[in-house]
Formats: sequence, C-alpha cells, structure tokens
Amino acid sequence: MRKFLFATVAAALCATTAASEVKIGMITTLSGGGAGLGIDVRDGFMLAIAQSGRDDIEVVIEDDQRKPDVAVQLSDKMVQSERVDIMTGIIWSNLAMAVVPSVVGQGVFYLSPNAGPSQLAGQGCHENYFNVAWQNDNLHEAAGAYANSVGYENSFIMAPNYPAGQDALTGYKRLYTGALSGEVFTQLGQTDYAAEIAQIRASGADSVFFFLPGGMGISFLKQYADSGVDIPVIGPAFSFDQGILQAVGDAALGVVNTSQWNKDIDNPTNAAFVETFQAEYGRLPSLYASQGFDTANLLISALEVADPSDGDAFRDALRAAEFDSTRGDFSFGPNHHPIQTIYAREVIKEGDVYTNKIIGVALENHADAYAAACKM
Amino acid sequence: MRVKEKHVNALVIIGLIALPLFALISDEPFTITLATRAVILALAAVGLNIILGMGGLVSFGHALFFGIGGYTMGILAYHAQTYTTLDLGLFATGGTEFMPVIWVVAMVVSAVLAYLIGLLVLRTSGVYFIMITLAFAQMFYYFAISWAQYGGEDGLSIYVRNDFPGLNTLVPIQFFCICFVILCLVLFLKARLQNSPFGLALNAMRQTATRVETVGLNPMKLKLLAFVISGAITGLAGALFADLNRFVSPTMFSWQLSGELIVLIIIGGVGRLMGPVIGACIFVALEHFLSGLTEFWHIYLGLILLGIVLFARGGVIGLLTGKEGAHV
Amino acid sequence: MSDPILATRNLKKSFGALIATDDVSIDLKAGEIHAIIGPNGAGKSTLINQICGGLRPDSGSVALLGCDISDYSTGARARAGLGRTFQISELAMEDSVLENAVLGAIGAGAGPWKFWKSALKTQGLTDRAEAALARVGLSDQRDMKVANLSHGQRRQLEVAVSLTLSPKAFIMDEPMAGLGAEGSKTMTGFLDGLRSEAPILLVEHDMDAVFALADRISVLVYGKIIATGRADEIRASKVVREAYLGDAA
Amino acid sequence: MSSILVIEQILNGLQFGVMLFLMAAGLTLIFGVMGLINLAHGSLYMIGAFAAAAVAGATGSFFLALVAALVAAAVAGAIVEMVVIRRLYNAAHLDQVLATFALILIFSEGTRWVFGSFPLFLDIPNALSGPVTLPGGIQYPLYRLTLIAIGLAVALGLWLLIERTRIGIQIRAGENDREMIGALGVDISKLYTLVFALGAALAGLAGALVGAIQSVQVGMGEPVLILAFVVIVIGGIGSIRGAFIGALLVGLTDTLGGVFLPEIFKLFMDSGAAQKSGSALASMSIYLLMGMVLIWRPTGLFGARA
Repeated sequence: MRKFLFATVAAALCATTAASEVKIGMITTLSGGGAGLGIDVRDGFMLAIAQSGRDDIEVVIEDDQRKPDVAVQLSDKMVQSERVDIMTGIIWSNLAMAVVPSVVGQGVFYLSPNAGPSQLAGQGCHENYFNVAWQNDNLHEAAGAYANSVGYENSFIMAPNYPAGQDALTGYKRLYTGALSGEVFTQLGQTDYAAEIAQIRASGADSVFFFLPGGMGISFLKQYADSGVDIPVIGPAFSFDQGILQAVGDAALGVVNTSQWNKDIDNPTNAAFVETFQAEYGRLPSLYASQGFDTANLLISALEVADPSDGDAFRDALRAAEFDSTRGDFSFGPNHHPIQTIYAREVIKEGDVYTNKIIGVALENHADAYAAACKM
Repeated sequence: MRVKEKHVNALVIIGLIALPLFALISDEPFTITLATRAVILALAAVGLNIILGMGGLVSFGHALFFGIGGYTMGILAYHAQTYTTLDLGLFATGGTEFMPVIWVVAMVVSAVLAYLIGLLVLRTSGVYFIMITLAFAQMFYYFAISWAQYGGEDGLSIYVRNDFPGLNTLVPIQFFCICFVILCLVLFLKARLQNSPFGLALNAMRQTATRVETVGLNPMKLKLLAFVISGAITGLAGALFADLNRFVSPTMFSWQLSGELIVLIIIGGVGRLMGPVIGACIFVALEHFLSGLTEFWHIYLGLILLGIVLFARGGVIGLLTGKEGAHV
Repeated sequence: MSDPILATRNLKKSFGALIATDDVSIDLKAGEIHAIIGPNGAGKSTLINQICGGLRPDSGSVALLGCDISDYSTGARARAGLGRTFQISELAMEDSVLENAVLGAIGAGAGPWKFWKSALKTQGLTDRAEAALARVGLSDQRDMKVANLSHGQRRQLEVAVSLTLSPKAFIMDEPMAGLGAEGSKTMTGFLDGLRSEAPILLVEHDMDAVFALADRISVLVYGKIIATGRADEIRASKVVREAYLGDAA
Repeated sequence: MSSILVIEQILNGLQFGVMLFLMAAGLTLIFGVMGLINLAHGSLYMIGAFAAAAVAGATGSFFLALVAALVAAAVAGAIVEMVVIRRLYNAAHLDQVLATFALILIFSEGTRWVFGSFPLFLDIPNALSGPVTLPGGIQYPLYRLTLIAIGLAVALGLWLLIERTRIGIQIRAGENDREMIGALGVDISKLYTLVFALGAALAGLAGALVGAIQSVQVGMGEPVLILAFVVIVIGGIGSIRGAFIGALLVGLTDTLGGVFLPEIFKLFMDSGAAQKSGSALASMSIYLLMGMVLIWRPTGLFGARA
C-alpha cells in the first residue's frame, strides 16, 4: 500500500515535467573549438533514440565547452539535480577522466561514445563504465599493425606533447615491428609543421605515422602535401573523419587511416544509418556520429531487457551487447571495452565529396592491452 | 532609485546565504554547487582585486596563482591517496588530504612564487605589465600540459574531496559553508587591509607614485607585498576550486581564466570590496542561464559584457549606487 | 658660520647636447630661505629633481647635514629629511585631505607595514596629520576629497604633507603658482615663519614673494648659477640684469 | 644535423616571423596611435581567413579570396572602430581589455553561427603549390617563399607609408602627441578609423595567407593573437620597427627551439625524456625570451622610455 502511494505521488510529480521513465544525461562539446565532434555524437545518438520510437526516454543535453571544470560541474548537476540514470557524451579523454570516475562511483552508468583513456580500461575500470567506441590506443595499434602488413620498416612518428599524444606513439610502437627514424613531440595546438616536415624530409623514413586531432591534422596534411615530401602517411581516423576531410581537400587523397567504422561497411544497420543520417541532417555521417548512434542503440537494447534501477540486470544487459552495430560484430571484453575489427581506409573523392573507402582489415577482433589489469 | 553601497553589500551576503539554504530545502543540490563556484571565483577575484583595484596594476596572468593553488592541492592529495612519497629534493613527504594544511601550503607556494615573479614583472607598468603577467601564466600553462607525472593535459583527478575535521566535504552544502566562511574571512581581512596604513599607502601609490616616494615610502615594496598577498589569496581560491571539482588541469592556468577573473571584477565594480563577489554571482548566473537558452550563448555574454563596459562604468555596484567609484 | 644643512657640489646633467645643469654648487644654511630664480628652461626643475632623487646627475654630489646622499633613492632622501613640494600638485586626488596628510605621517612615522588597525583611527598618525593641516589652515576641509579642493587649497595641502615629515630642509617648487594676490600673501606669511623650523630652498616665479622672503637668491641661467647674494645685491647686479632681467628692467 | 636542414629551419622561422609581423604591425600601430589594447585583433585574422575560404570556395580564385579577406577584415575593423572602439580611447586599459574580450566572444560564436562548427577549406593556388629547389639543393615550398616575400613587401610598404606619405606624418604625429594632430587640422576620428581598418586589413591578409596552409576554423585567431602580443611587447609597443625585429625573433626562437632543444637535451639524457622535456621547454621558450627582454629593457627593444 505504501509503495503504491509513493508511486502515485511520484507519478503526479512527474506529470508536471515529462512522462519519462529513463533519464539520460549527455555532456558533450557543442560550442567553441572541437564542437563538430560533439555535435556529431549528439546527432547520431538522437537519431537512434528517435528511430527507436520510445517516448519514455528523456535526454538532457549540456555543453561542456571542452572545459574540464565545466564538465565536472555539469556532471554534478546531472547526478544531483537531474538525477539521471545513465550518462554519456564526453568527447575528450581529459574531460572523461575528470567526470567518469566520480559519476560511476555514485552508481550512475556511463557509456563512452568517444574517449577511452587507458586508466579507465586498466586499473581504473568500473563495472558501471562501458566504452562503446574504442580504447584510445586501438586505432594507433591498428596503424602499427597495418604498417607491418605493408612492409614499412622505418617510420617517423609524431604526436602532440600531451598524454593522449604520448599514448598514441606508445600504441603505434606496441605492434609495429620496424625501426624508428624519428620520434617527435609537437606542441599542443601547433598550427605550423614546417619544422617537423623538414625533419621528416631529412630523416630517410619510409613511412610517417602521426596523431594530430582536429585543426592540427588539417594544417599538417595541407603543409605536408605542399612540401613535396612523398613518404606515405598513415594515421588514426581522427584526422580523416568526415567532418574535417572537406577542409583538408586534395591533400588527404590516398592517405591510409585506421578506423573501426566506415560508411561502406556492408551490413543493413550501417546502410540504413548512413541513409537516414544523411536524410535527417543533410551531411554524411562521421565516425563520431556512428559512435553516438551505436551508443544509443546499445542503451536501447539494454533497456528492452532491464530497467536501470535494477543495476545488476541492466549491467548484464549492457554487457551482452545485443544490438545491431553499424560496425557489424561488436562485443565487450572483460573490462567493458569493445572487441572489434579495425579497418584500414583510404581517402577518396566521390564526386565533390572527400570520403573514405575500406581497403583492408588492420586488426581482426582486437581487444585492448589493458584488460588484464582490470579487476572488476 | 539610488541605494547605499553597504546595503548592496549586505544584500549580496544575505543572498549568498539564502540561496543555498533555499536550494537545500527544495533539494536542488546543483544550485549549491553553482553558488560554491561563484563563491570560489569571487575569492580568486578578491585576491586579484588587491593588485588590480588597490594597486592599479592589471595582472592578466592571475590564473597562474589559481593554477598553482589547484596543483598544490592536486599533488598533495594525489600522493596522500596513492600512498606515494612526494620527493621535494630537500625532504620527502607523504602528501596530505587535510584541507587546512593544503590551504596553507597553497598560499605559501603562491606567495613565494608571487614574490619571485613580482621582483621581475613589477619593474614594468601599464600594457607591459599586462603582457608580462600573461607571459608568465602561459609559461606555467605549457609546463603543466607537458608535466606527464601529474597528468599533463589530462589533468589530475582526486575522486574524493579532502577532509575537514567534523564535516563531510562531499555534501554540497557543507563544502559550500567552508568556502563561504573563507570568503567572508578574506573579505573582512581585506576590509581591514584597505583602511590600514598599508592600504592607504597602496591606494595613494596607484594615484601618484611620486607622492608616495616623496614621503619616504618605497612604491616597489608596496607593490611587491600587494602582489604577494594577491597571489596567495588567488592561490587559496585555486585550491578550493580544485577541491570543488575534485580535479585539476592546465586550463586553470589558461589566459581565458585570467580574463574571466578580470571580467568578474569589472562586472561588479573595480576597487570595491564586494565588486568581485557581485561580479562572480552575476557571471555564474549568466553562464548557467544563457547556456541553457542557446548554443550560441557566448554572443549574448559578449554583448552583455560590452554593454557593461560602455554604459555601466563602475560596474553593477556603480550602477546601483550612482557612483562610478574608484577607476583604474 | 655653521655648516650648511643642504649642499650640492658641482652638479652636472646633460640631455644629449643640451646641458641642463652645469656645475651647480649651492647651499642652504640653517634658518634661511634660499631662492633660486631664472627664466623658463633655465634648469630649475632639473636641479630640484637631482636634489630630490628623481634624476641622477652625470657628476657631482648632494649632501644633507654633511652626509652624502647622492646614491640615495627618492624615498631614502625623504626619510633622511628632505621635504619636497611640487609645482603641479602630486596628491592622491580620489582621497580625502586628511588621508593625504596621513600618508605623510605614515612616511614620517613607523612606515606602511601595518595591516590591521585603520590608519584614520591611529591617533599617532591623525594627530600629526591634523596638526599639519591646522598650520596651513585646512582643518575645515579635512574630510573633503582632494579633487574637490580649489587650486589654492591644493597648494596648501602640498605644503601640509611635507610638514608632516618634519623635514630637515624644505625644497619647494613654486608654492605660489596660481595662488592669486591674496593667496600669495598668506603663503608668504606662512613660509616666513617656517624658516626657523627648517631652511627652505625656494624655486619661485613670483618676484614679489622672492624679494620679500629670500635671505639669499641664486640666479640660474642656462644651467649655470651666474650670481648668488642678498636681495638687494641681486637687484643691483649688472650680470643679472643683463642675463636675466634684460630689457624688462 | 645537416646544414641543409638548419637553413630550411631558418627559412621556416623567417616565414613564421613575417606572418606574425603582419598581425603585430596592426596591433602595434593601433596601440601607438590610439593607445588601445585590441584583444579582438585575432578575430580579424579569423574573419580574413573565413572570407578568403568562402570566396575561394565560390569563385575558385585565390587572388579574389585575398582581396575578399582584405576587404572583409578592413570593413569589420572599421565598423568595430566606429561602433565600439571609438568610445574606449579615453577609457582605462582595463575597460579596453574587457570590451575587446567581449568582442572575441561575439566574433567567434558569430562566425560559428554563420559558417558552422566544422573547419573550412582553403587551398594554396596551383601556381604556387609544390616545392622549388633552392641553391644548395634545398627543397622548399614555393608558397612559403611567397609568404616570406609578401611579408617583407608589406613591411617595406608600411615603412614607406609611414616615412614618406602624408598619412604617415599624421600617424607619427599621433604617436608622439595626440593633441598635435588636431592642431594640424587633421580629422582625428577619420584618421583613427583609417588606422584601425589598416591594422585589421593586415590581420585579415595574414589570416587568409596562413589559412591556405593551416586549418580555417573558429578560434584560430587567439593563439596567434597571444604570439603577436609577445612580439610587440618584445619590440616595444608602438614601434613598427620593433614589431618587425620582434616578429623575426619570436618566429626563429619558436621554430629553432622546437627543433634543436630536444637535440640538445639528448646530449645529457635518454632520447624519450629528451623529446618530452625538450619540447616542453621549447613551448615555453618565447615566453622566456619575452621575460628576459622585459627584465633587461622594461619597455621592449624599441619602446619609448617610460
């Protein structure tokens, strides 16, 4: 009786706001530099929610401005005031590190649509934390594996001097078996790579691996193409994503990059996703959009089975990952990070639009290197 | 209607007590977090206002001390939580999670840095001072980004707040109380300082350094001490801010943050005791409400700031009291 | 004759080709008013600045009470006993009259390293400040903002601030400037009585005041002292007439 | 390390320096004549780049893109001067900092509102793309050589403008004595608008030129702005000559520091650590340079003595 009474009161209270049963908090970057990534994740995520036809899911979206302190406060707001059941959305590793540990510690589920810092995959893993994108090292490892497969033996490697950059070079070196002709850390936010390109030219390398997210990658590729150096370049998908390829232009043509997703992966889910995304938003979906889309579908699949208030059941439902991923096969490893195939893609031009085409598999059913350290 | 400045001040303090209490009753803990953020930013700006408002020197690099305070807290707590030793060359310590100790260390480190940096930067004035303070903050910013041991760009998470005897600091209202009491204490000390012989001399120094010299005082020493006090208070605020977020990162050193601290002061009113407090409350409120309205809220924030500079000289306090007040 | 309170020896200062102060040696004896006159651009301000420490001379020295203060900073010279007033008022315009006088008292007293007690409630400071204000006749204006004072009152406050320092010697740069006939008369009377307290090095354009007050007059032309003597001697001096008073005489 | 590499890096530093000069010249001119600190100068750089990208996208002509960048930045500058900046000439530095800080917010988000959140495309014109071989066998991009040439030409042009023309006389008079230009019978407010628009146009030009080899995106102006401030502070605020010397110093320090510091560190530590600490120090090097210059000369190399 008391329980029933409580339920009616709660229902009466909720009626004034919205008739939702599941509340999802999304903190992502929607303004300032890097907003493109957050917008893609949001759009992909919301597309899946809309397609599910469920009107009992409420998504609260907030803009973190790519500032860690803002993200932390928004997460406090999500947990304390909005009382969300599940959180998602963060793009950047440093923001994730600031937010995720305390959020999952408070009993909220967190599904990462983009960032996968190594700490959260290894010792710092948590039963309520699921990564739907990749562990940060994955695409770099794939690049190293690809370099082996095409016989590169002397790579010049380069990344900004910050933790994700240092991880990128470590990730590449983990599987790459050749020698290094140079290893350079650039400044974060650097826009001119003339000095590095000169070093590459002088290094005698047979391949260049770089990790330069966002505008840094655009600048590097344009300058590299103009420098006349013709050593082949490989990199993770971040610098060749749909959102920025148009700004790189011809300079990116033919470059091989590694990604767990591409719009030409042949499965019905993906084909439908690419088509509906384009219809809805008038642009081709990016890697980030696919990750947002997958995250939402994973979530919905778990909601079909269990309610988030029943933590253990819901967690098991998430772990099962019974959803149709745009990537095809998708499953979670013991540390709740994906086990998935990573492809090598090449940048091509389709009509007026620059995009990617899969040219091969870099790593099959690949898990991350930190799972062993995770005690869950 | 014109009101007296002290009434405005009293109203602000009452508001700052009432809002979190109201939030507590209506169970809106996030409002308390917002109020705490405002209080801490206000504290940092009160520190900046000593050198900027009283001393007339526009420091565009005060985020440096904010960041130093934050990192002091982060490093001490990190070593305490991981049971590792912090080797300082001369001696090694185990870090600490005890707030009062962290505060003292943050203030001392900030003060020592302010002294050393002040010796150099206070030789310049005007625009050069603005720019050289900016340069020092940028140096620390880039250093923090590449300081891998403490997280570099990723920053350093400490997961739980540090301890204060008798309180559970993770409860928003209790942490708010700590910050609020510190702010009141610092405001009280600042009020004393403002009227003390030192405050009077510093105030005169801003208006005419020549006069201060000809009565036998040393303007450089006055400025240096003001800079040290200013840095120490902002450092303390940095330590609290890091505790609020349970997280430090290089963005605490960023020039945008230095700019925001200046913005807070100007919104409230330069050289006024409560100027930074009012400025911080308004700024946090704007940030919160505008960002809820539109994705492009920075445009509106910019327009509002522009309006304040062009049409409300003397800040909000100046607008309310009808006096422009001290202007640098 | 006793030693001079203040003495400069062979002060030289040039700005590029322009020699602003050329080998100037003057002294100020106890109880006297020593006026320095000269046409505009003669180097009077440059000379005062070298005495008070705002400018470094190229060569030469300044001594106060027999002690060489050439290497002292402006502040140190003030603490050693130089009380200066400015041609254009150097006052904290946003502050009250009393606060400006208290600033002097802070400099004269224990210094600014006190952070707790309100300066305006520290009796030692306010007594000293109010005494100085009373002497120049500004007691009634003590709570006014300096920005709201009349020009003449600011001149008085300039003098009052230097009084709070109880200096060994006054250096006054045109205290009569812009005072009007009535004001000049009051100021002349006041300075007349002040010389027994500490001697005054007076730079002044108001010739009536100079001839009424000065025990000795030095004439500075193109950075050189061309004559020093009693008022009547200067008035009679042919050199001075030619070089300075010229046609006007 | 070969001498070819060293020369190439010096060229890179030079190229970076002259582009910084385009930014710094406008800033220092505006400060010298009007006494204004313009934090929004970086926004004008961004406007130039976006205008160029938009026009290049529509017409395919790089030349038209450059013209568009100049015009757009100059017009934006003139409008900002007339609407906002004009009210700030007699204001405290503090108000100027705040108002122009507000302008950055408005410009950045406004640009994002118009052009979206994704970077725009702007490419090097075909005629200038690819490397050329310099004497000594150095392969160097033609476009970068062009940038160096344009930068030097603009420096020369500015020098002629200021030393040899009527407007130059007015500008110099304004730097020395603001009342004086009024006495000369010059329309001050027109002169101010003109100088501001000129400074803005230089920033816009730099944005367009650099945009072709970098990423045209919102927020691209702020890092350059801070560097330009470092430049004019080193050179002495208000001095065009100082801005030129300062820009080259900063360009060379930044480029050569980034390359050689890690190499130097490798002499006494292992390679990985040397890379990290060397590049960490390199990122601080220009600020160290600025600190040292200001401690040595508190008003910069060519600044008026305070």
